[in-house]
Amino acid sequence: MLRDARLVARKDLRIELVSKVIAGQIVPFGLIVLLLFGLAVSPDLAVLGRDGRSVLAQVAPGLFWVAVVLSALLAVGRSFAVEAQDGNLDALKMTGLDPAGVFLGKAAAVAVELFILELILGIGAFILYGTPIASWALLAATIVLTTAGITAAGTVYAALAAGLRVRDTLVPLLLLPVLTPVLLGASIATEAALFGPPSDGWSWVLLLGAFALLYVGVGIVAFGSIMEE
Amino acid sequence: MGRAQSSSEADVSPSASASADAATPASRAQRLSTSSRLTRVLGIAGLLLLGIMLAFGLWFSGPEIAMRDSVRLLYIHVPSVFVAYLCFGVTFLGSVQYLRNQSSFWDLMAHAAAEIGVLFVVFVLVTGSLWGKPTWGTYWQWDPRLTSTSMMLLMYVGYLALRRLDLPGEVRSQRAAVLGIVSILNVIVVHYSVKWWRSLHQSQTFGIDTQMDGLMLFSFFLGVIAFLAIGAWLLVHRFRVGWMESQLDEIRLEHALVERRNEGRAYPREDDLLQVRPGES
Amino acid sequence: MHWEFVIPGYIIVLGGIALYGGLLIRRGRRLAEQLPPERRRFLD
Amino acid sequence: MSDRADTGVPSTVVQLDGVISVINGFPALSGIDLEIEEGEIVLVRGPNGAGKSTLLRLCAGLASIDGGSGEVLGFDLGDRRQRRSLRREAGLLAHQTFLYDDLTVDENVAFWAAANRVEPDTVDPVLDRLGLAGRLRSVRASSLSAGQRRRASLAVLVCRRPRLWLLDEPHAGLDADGQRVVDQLVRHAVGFGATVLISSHDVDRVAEVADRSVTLVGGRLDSQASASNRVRRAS
Repeated sequence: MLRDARLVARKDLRIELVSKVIAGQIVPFGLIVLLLFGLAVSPDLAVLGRDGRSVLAQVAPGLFWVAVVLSALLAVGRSFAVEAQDGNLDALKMTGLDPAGVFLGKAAAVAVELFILELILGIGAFILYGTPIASWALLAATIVLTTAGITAAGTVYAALAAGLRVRDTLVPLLLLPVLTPVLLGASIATEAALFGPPSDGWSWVLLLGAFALLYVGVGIVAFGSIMEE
Repeated sequence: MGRAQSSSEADVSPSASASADAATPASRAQRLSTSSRLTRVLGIAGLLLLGIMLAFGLWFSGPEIAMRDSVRLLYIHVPSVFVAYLCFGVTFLGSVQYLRNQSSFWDLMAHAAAEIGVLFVVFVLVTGSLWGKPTWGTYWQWDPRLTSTSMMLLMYVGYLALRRLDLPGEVRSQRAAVLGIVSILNVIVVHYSVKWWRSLHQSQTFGIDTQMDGLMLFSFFLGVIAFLAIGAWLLVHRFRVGWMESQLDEIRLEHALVERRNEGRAYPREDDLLQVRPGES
Repeated sequence: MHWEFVIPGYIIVLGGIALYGGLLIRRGRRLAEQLPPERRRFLD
Repeated sequence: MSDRADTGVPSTVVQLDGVISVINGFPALSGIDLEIEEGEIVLVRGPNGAGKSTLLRLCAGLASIDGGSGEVLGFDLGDRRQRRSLRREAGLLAHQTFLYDDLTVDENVAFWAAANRVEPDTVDPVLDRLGLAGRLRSVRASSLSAGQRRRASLAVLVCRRPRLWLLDEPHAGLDADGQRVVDQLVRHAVGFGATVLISSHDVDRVAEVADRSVTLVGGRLDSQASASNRVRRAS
């Protein structure tokens, strides 16, 4: 399973390195979303409020994660668009690859891409919204587990819509409501990581971890019956 | 298909077998719809119960002390919640059964239940926010139940969207079954996370000390029974509609098959280069 | 008090059920007409 | 399989009885009875849309079976699990070439070889044999010609050494040299005990390699044209 996962992940990352769709299109998209949020909320709110933080900085965690989720939609879509070309989905079915391995591999490749995207968007949010950072450990844990949750759930739902003509519109409808707990947990934990106290965030990190675990499990168990028919 | 057909007969209308040979005009008319003796009894019972429930809920029972007359909304709100959850439960069960033995009976049942469930969740949300306006002063509160219920609605709207797609039947049923199972997990996770979220943000709870007297409780009870009867009636009919659609698909396929087999006669055999044996078989 | 919320609520819910049920029955009748009698065996 | 081969009695590789296969509501196969024995090379003929590609996909375990019964390589087509196992043992050369456009020939072949658990050192000779040596190997799939894509796809198929070869128009898009290579590979494969099913419009060409031909019309076998229609092996 892990061998297959490594094989698929390496293949997907190699494709990304060559085609640069994530780097060249999806990362800029995320940055545009961040900018637009700032504009829509009004940049004037960047002035400091009573408690020493600007309104923009206060809403920054939520806006950041919404931008990440929107970009992630595109990233998982891309991950399956690659398989849709030239009948590769059929070819994958004809190999001896373990479906669970294919799931883990594709999810891992998307996760790596999302980490890079989050790094860039994070720097963007830091500059645009002017946020402090209180706890690096909490921030790192939040980012890792949130990314795992988003990619695992995203890969499951993108697989459900794989090979359909309406794929691009169906995945957001199916996936976004599901990501509610992730968005909540990530926003609150990030807020705690930025403004403190970190103790408020750790319990949400647990939720993020549980969600990621749940969807990794769902993917491993169900990927076969989703993809094979 | 054959297996599922027989099970659907057994499960849906066990009591209606007596009317099999009746060829009276009345039974002929009733055979042209989705109703049967079972659903007729169920439907009349549901309507009667609903009538009694309306009389008690809107007339005989009095206003509640804190909520005043808006308590009457709860007599239809809570039963709708029951029906919706039961329906999604049926969808879950049907999905599991489909994955286990490819039963198209359960596949159709899961679909039917999800549609009824969505209808009743809409009722839950409408009555919930109509109740919220006089109680909280606003139609929409970021109340955990309201928030997670609306997410649940969206999830099952997505499920129905997947079901509506024009896909090879087996693929669609398979994927819908996986989604039907996963959706229940989502409902649970979303529900608890939203609840936790609100409990952290503000300590204020929206529960109100209710003091329901006997008549109120009775109206409430009637509402639950009536809605369950009506929900079951809708479910059976929706299932039969889906079942007839699948039957029509089968007939269409049979026609297509005949047409397909006749294709050969329509085309001249120009590429028979190797050998042709004349004569009809 | 609050009848202005109660009445619309009941109308929407009961009306919704009636509307959906009505459409369902109509859809069922149409389908039943297209289906040959031996295919409608679930009613027997 | 080796047990059965040792007895010397040809065993049945493909056994279809009244198979119906529905693709998007259309009965692409409308009742096929077909029996193919181990080591046979069978040509599938028929006009466009007769169901040739679907027949090959069915034998590969990719198309659903919606009527009748079928067994391929001993796997029951009606059973999901067995159909999955069949996919691993059959090899399909389809109109689609199963290549990732952004990867080079080398990377594509290496990925599919690893995915099919093929020893990496068996890949090079095959690529040489199919004329994909040298500079071509580091060219991205998107800039290959149709014929070169076909060769790359064929290379993956050859590496897999499937027991059942399903070739959908294998000669289409190939130059004379490529077509000759295909014919040689087919004979070679049969020499190793494989069974081959070829669909083609190039009847003259395939008739040279094929043991017999069957004709598909309207999603089933045309009994008049294909009843035990044995063609003498030209080699």
